[in-house]
Amino acid sequence: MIQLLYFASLREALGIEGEALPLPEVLNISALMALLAARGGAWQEQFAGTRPLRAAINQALVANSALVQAGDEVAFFPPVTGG
Amino acid sequence: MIQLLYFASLREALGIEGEALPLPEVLNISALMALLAARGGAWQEQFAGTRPLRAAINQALVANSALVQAGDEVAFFPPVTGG
Amino acid sequence: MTVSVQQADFDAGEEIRRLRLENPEAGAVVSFVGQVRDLNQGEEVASLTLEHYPGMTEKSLTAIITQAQQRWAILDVTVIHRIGTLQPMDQIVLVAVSSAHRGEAFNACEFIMDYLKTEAPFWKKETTSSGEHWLAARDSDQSAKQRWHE
Amino acid sequence: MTVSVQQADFDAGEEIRRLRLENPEAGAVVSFVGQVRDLNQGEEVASLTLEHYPGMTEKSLTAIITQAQQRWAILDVTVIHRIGTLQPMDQIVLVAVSSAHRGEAFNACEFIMDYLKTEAPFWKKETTSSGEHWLAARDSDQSAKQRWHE
Repeated sequence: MIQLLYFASLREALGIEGEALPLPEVLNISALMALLAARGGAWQEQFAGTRPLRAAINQALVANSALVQAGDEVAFFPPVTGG
Repeated sequence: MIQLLYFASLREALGIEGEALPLPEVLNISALMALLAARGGAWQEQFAGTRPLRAAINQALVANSALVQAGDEVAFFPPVTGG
Repeated sequence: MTVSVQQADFDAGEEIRRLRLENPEAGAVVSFVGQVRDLNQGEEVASLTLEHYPGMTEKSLTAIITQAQQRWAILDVTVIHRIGTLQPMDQIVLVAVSSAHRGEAFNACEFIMDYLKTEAPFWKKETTSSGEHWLAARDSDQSAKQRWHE
Repeated sequence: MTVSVQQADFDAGEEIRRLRLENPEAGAVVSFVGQVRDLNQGEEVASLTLEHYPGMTEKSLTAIITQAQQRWAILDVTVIHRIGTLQPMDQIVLVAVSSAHRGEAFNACEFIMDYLKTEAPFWKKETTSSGEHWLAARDSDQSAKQRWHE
């Protein structure tokens, strides 16, 4: 299992803050996004790669090539706008 | 006449804060310094060009080529160290 | 270093004073205070809501400060970032840096702000007369960060 | 702009707050506070006396701020510089700049400090256990100023 978290406009578009997801195999962020996009609707819209999304694994920013492993906390969110 | 002012370590070395000086002719800062150095002693020591001195005419920093004219307020001082 | 993510307002003057007085060898304290502007791109702002990623936010800010400490001889850093709903002219963020000489504090303070703007997980949602909308990241913030790699 | 040369201490927090609240379009206030260090080049400092050139000081600071205003889109500037005899950890100087976006305020604040250090007619005399001596100008301050011409 992995813990998924969604923030800001992404959270609002998907309508959920997060979920636990069984991990079929070790995959990278791009593959995980493809898996989520395949749910269709808002998921397709958000994860199909047309919108700028950032990902963090265990609370550290990562590139889309980073590998996700069982037990990881994986967060997706739009580019940050603090400060 | 011009009004001469001396500040900081220069003031202390000369022992005066300032003086009124008859101006023999229009001259530049370098020539004025040579005139003051010719007084000998501490004046020679301070104005002979071996120490870094800055000059201001009418409260604006100037180069040594700047011309001094009757009625001017001319200040000499070491490089500034505020802030 | 002090890092705080909080709803409550802060006293910038008190934080600067603390950085000064706790560091007698400090000749300089440089600080940045960000406030909610009353207008954004011509529209009047009624309120601004800041969301963040609890846990990651503090880690991210700590990592940014650590990078600044490795890069410059600085003495101490305080970062306070507010979350929740703010009004125009409310303070959003404080970054304050003490150092022996001013150049280091200026560089480190601006570096921390540039990285905070592009890496720390905060998101702003603005409420104006036309409704609510999430702010988009600014390209100028990315280029401000890129400068530090040159 | 506000320029003050004074013996009295100042409240940096209050000055920053004033710059913020008088400029609702300001997103950023960057400030520099200088304090008397307890040690200078290894020697314990008992006190520091600041002499200045009355009249020229205010003109010089005003001219420096005007240059910064011509160079960057800044909203307001406050400069306060103390004179007279100060103790370690006393505040010496405040430069605070407000602007819509942070880059301008950072640049203008550092520019004003770099020029103040090399052009404004202030001189520091330090009292240590070895006696009184006038501080020498630092080459690093000249090179800090030169950067702005590049």
